Amino acid sequence: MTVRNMRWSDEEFKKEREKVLSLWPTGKEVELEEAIAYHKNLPDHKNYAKEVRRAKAAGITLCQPRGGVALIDDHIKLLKTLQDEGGADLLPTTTDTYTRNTKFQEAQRGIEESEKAGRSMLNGLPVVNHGVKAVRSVVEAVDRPIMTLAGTPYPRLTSEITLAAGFTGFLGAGISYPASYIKAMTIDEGIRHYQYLDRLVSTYAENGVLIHREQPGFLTGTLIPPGIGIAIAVMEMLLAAGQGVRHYSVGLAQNLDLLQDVAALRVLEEVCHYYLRKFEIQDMFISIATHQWMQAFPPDEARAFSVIVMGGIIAALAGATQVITKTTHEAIGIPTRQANAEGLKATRMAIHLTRGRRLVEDEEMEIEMEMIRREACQIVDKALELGDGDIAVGAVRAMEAGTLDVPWAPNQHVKGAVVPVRDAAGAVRYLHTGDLPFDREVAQYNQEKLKQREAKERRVCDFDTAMGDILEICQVC
Amino acid sequence: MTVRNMRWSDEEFKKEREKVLSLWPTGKEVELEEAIAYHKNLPDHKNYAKEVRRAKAAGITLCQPRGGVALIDDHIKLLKTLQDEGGADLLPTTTDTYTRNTKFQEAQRGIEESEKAGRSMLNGLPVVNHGVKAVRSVVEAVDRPIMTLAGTPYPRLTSEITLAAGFTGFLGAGISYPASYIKAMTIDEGIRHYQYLDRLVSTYAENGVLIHREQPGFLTGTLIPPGIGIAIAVMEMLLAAGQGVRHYSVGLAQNLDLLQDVAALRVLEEVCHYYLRKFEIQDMFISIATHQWMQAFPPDEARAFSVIVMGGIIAALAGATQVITKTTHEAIGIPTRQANAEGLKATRMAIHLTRGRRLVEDEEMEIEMEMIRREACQIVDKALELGDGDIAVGAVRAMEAGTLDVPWAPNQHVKGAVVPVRDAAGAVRYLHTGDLPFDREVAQYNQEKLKQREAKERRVCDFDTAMGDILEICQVC
Amino acid sequence: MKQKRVVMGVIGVDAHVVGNKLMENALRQSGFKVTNIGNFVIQQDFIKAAIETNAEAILVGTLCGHGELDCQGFREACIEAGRGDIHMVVGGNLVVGKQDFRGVEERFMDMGFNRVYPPGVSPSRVIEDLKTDLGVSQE
Amino acid sequence: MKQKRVVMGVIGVDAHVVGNKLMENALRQSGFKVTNIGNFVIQQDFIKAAIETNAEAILVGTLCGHGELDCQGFREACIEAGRGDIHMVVGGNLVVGKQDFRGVEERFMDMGFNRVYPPGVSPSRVIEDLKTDLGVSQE
Ligand code: B12
Ligand code: B12
Repeated sequence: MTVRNMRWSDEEFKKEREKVLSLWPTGKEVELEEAIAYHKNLPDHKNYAKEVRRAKAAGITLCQPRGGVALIDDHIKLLKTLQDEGGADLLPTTTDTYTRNTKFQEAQRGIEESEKAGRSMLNGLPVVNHGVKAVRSVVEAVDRPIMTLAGTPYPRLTSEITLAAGFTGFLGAGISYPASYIKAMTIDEGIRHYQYLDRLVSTYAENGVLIHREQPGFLTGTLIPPGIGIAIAVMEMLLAAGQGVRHYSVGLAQNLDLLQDVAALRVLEEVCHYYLRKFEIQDMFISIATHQWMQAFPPDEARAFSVIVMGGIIAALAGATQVITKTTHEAIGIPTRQANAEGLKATRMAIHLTRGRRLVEDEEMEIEMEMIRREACQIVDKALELGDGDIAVGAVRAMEAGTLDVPWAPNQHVKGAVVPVRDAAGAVRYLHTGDLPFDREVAQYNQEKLKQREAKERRVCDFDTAMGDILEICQVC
Repeated sequence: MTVRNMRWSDEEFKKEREKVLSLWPTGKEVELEEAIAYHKNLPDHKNYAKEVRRAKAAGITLCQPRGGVALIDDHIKLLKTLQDEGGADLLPTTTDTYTRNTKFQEAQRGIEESEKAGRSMLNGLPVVNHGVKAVRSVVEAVDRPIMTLAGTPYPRLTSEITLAAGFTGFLGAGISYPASYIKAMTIDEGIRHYQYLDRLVSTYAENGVLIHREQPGFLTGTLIPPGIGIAIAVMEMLLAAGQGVRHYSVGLAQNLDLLQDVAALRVLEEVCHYYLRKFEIQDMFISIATHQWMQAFPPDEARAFSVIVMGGIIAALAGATQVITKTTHEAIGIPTRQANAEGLKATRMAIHLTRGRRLVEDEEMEIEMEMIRREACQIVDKALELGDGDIAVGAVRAMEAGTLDVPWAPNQHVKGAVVPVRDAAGAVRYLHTGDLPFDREVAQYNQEKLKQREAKERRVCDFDTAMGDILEICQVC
Repeated sequence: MKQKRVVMGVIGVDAHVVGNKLMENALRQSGFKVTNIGNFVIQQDFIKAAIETNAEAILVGTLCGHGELDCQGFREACIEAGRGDIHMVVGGNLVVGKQDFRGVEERFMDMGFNRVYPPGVSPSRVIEDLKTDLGVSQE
Repeated sequence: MKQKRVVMGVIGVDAHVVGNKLMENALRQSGFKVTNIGNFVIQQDFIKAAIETNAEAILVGTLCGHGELDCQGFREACIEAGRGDIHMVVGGNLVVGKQDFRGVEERFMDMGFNRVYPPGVSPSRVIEDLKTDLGVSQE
């Protein structure tokens, strides 16, 4: 294991960059200086970081859809619809899964087949294959900042291309994505790949260009207990900070329990600042993002709207700065641009309807917050201990040891001993805590909560219960 | 003025009944004894009162759509869709506006034109024209209790027909409906018409048949301040009790401010019980109904879904026993049965997603509740004073004096001096309190709230502001 | 401009007053002389008011869905009353249910209306058209 | 019943594991002998596993939308490997976007699949069909 939470030297970075830019011919299009100049000419309202910072100061919740299709022209149409009809505050560019796995040959075939079929055969925009110039035409065509949603453990060339093109945000991080999006990559390697990206973003910053980095706290999206989500967010924030990143958002997927979701988002912010203080990182901007339900959606569109609207309400009641929206097509497939815009409209309306009100912190929420805080800190502290104070080392060792774990992950380096299940009130708890380093109080609280459910339902909570909980929302009513 | 809050004698009632049943030929079909026998054979799950009582005991929120079309067969199809696809807990039968205004000739023409056109030309089911037997075929065709939604100051023949047919619920009351649904009827007459209906329900009860009565607290549906809504609910409850009714729900329309809406529903229940105690009425069952947004809807369906889902969430967070649902077609016209079912599905899902959680009563809500309580009690007490302790007399005199008032009412006997407007947080306040009998504390609180909005928006709140607030939700985003 | 006189109201047994008040307000502010006969009025009330005030247009609101029934024969009644020439406008939620508006418009045009508006039309659009139709010069 | 052997997995660079685990669970409980080769597998992995375990069916999961590309030539590859007869089933979110399922089914049938399922199909339906198709007597 070689990874350390230390800023890469210029030399090291330069050497790596050469390799990265030669992974596919379009890498040659990347010219850092030209890109920096281009960014400097972009108006403020096309800069992700500035828009997020403004919203956070104003206490506003911004709506941020997902979306990407195979061909540039269609992708522009999509983003314009999201902007003009949906009222998106921020725009996405989701890449396809071939690109995410550096299968650029297949992506090329996807482009060709899409042209032939007259419809997108790819689940995102293959930005690398299209290259800097083509991607920049997307930036030119719209009037909002754009973020790359690359859901990949291989972000390097993708980030080079999209940042050079004028995108000003990049979603992803070195623990979450290797854990949730691939089978065989080590966490070590994943962290290194994201160190590269963060180092690149920091290089832009050194040159006066602010790029927003976003952490994808949803992981596998499948009943992630907030303690785990927050712990990973903190680690990834520290890793980004380690490369010099200073504009960051951390996120969590909603579990659709009003109280726990709001509690978790509040603790998320708090705990991030706690560790920033601890590591004496002073100039880091942090904002909070909440992802609408990331798990199996109801196929019925009316019910799906409920899930989406509830997601907007949770975001607003928590005071989150960003909400990432879903659509009523979620259960079936990549949404049409109209469906995507509808998800946005419903969410924006929901935020309007909450009228700036926040959920009150009563005793129940305080207890919940305290328990989430403990869980998160215990996981992070254990990782720091295992890494002798280095969070990069610590994250890798913690994952090996299972003191850090991600439920339902495809990655074979993730232990997967943790099994989440809901309690009687709907909050996400642990059927099995695996090797998570929880103290007695946390463990007891969890046990109590499970017992309450068992008492209420008059049956034991077992693996079938956990499976059932995964299907709850898509099968309800 | 002749009306008094006293139970009609058998004789008086009988005399009136004869007149009522001869208003239209189908009146002859009504046979009380046969009807009572029929009701006694209905299973419990087809009795509105029993279903509501069960839900209230279990802390469940029932979904209750609206709906009615011109022809019996189509109406049955509608109700089956609401039941089977929408999952309605309770079923509606909305009558058309000709029936509501005793224009049975026109209703007949509506039936004929609907048959000719192959689509409903009426905005509801003309139950009187169809008669007892035809309406009973609706009861037979479905598996849920049915309520008449007659939105009328003339409920008498409609109630005779629908109750004889086997409906087990009736929405409407003697102050709300004359105030909001007609231009020229006196409140006096309106109360008398509903005394008739309540007396009829009480007659069924004496014969062992429980009919659920529901009060339509939404009034004109247009930014009704909760104090006014609750005051009228209390008065109408006392009027119903006066005729012997003992199974009642009271309702309010949502104003789409989470805090005030929940506060209002809680105060509604409280204040009802306060006056029941005051008048020593001991055996009255009261449940709380909340009506999803009754005002101008967004024409955009995604936004309309937001309004609907928020409505379900408010209902659940308040712990209401019934929520009356809307549809995404609201802004345009009577919904198709599919759209109607979708409104139900979205609402049910929303209730599921709130998972039984209730909104916390913090200090802000306590203050809000206290102010609503005062407003409502001051209006009711003034009416009692004006009526020398008789709420029927008092209601009429209060409406004349303007100490009871309904904003945006078509009725010329309603003063209409009250103008509602929102405050900075979104709660409904008074631009003008007209002649409402509020004490200094209430008036000052209101003034303060308006000043906060003026300060926030840096402009005075005037009539244009009030008009703008009416259009807020339909024009948002 | 010379003030144009119009009569407006909501036809039939239709209790919706808000749009009517809004529209009246807007018309007055745009310089029209408005006779608003309010809700619960029948064709004859409109025609009587139009004759009495010598109005150039009748603006019929209909929200509850019965417009298609309530407006039948309206133009013929105007003709009979000697005001067959009067400009007739209808707006609101004209028919029962969500229907293709072009079909709705056609049906009301066939009944003799000169302008037919879909649900939620903005007062300013109605007023602009009215000015054009009545020959009010727009400065 | 004599246990039938099947091979299952998620084709392509597709990270969705939940449906795969659920389906595996259900198949085992219904008495199948399952070789689950998991995620991130290519056609050759399926075929190799089928030959090694002498399986009677290959169950291909594909969720991320690239099924249409990833499954091209699958039947031909089976034929080449000498297992052209094998029963082939595919399920998941087969294509990109919400499409009319009949068209999707046809395209996958044309590729040589024997059963094609729409998104969110219940394991029990898949299992029943599988029993019929493999000739498992249902008691
Ligand atoms: C959770 C989730 C994720 C998680 C996955 C976590 C994990 N480790 O599994 C994360 C967040 C990582 C993720 C990532 C992505 N996802 Co995803 N994801 C989902 C989601 C919300 C739920 C999937 C799920 O777990 N369902 C629960 C299980 C039990 O159901 P199931 O998988 O559908 O399986 C059932 C049936 O389909 C069937 N079945 C499954 N396999 C098989 C096999 C056979 C042989 C048979 C017969 C039946 C069968 O049986 C199961 C039981 O009913 C779905 C949408 C949805 N369903 O709501 C999108 C969805 C599958 N994802 C999608 C996409 C595109 C992606 C991404 C590419 C990102 C993007 N562009 O948006 C990445 C892909 C990364 C990669 N390399 O694959 C799309 C696919 C689009 C399409 N086909 O048009 C979907 C449909 C969302 C959407 N509408 O856009 N995703
Ligand atoms: C509030 C309301 C009520 C209140 C009315 C209170 C009051 N005193 O005004 C109450 C609760 C009493 C009520 C009752 C009923 N209502 Co109502 N109501 C509404 C609602 C929600 C809002 C209306 C409103 O105030 N809008 C705000 C104003 C500013 O807009 P507007 O009225 O649309 O007017 C605008 C334009 O249409 C136009 N316009 C209006 N008049 C005119 C006239 C002319 C000449 C022109 C050119 C333009 C024009 O200008 C205005 C500004 O944009 C609408 C649905 C909606 N829009 O969301 C239903 C709606 C109008 N109601 C409807 C119905 C059917 C009823 C009932 C029959 C009950 C039922 N069956 O459901 C009863 C009718 C009772 C009766 N006798 O009429 C239906 C009509 C259905 C249809 N046409 O297919 C609607 C559309 C709801 C629905 N989708 O079912 N209702």
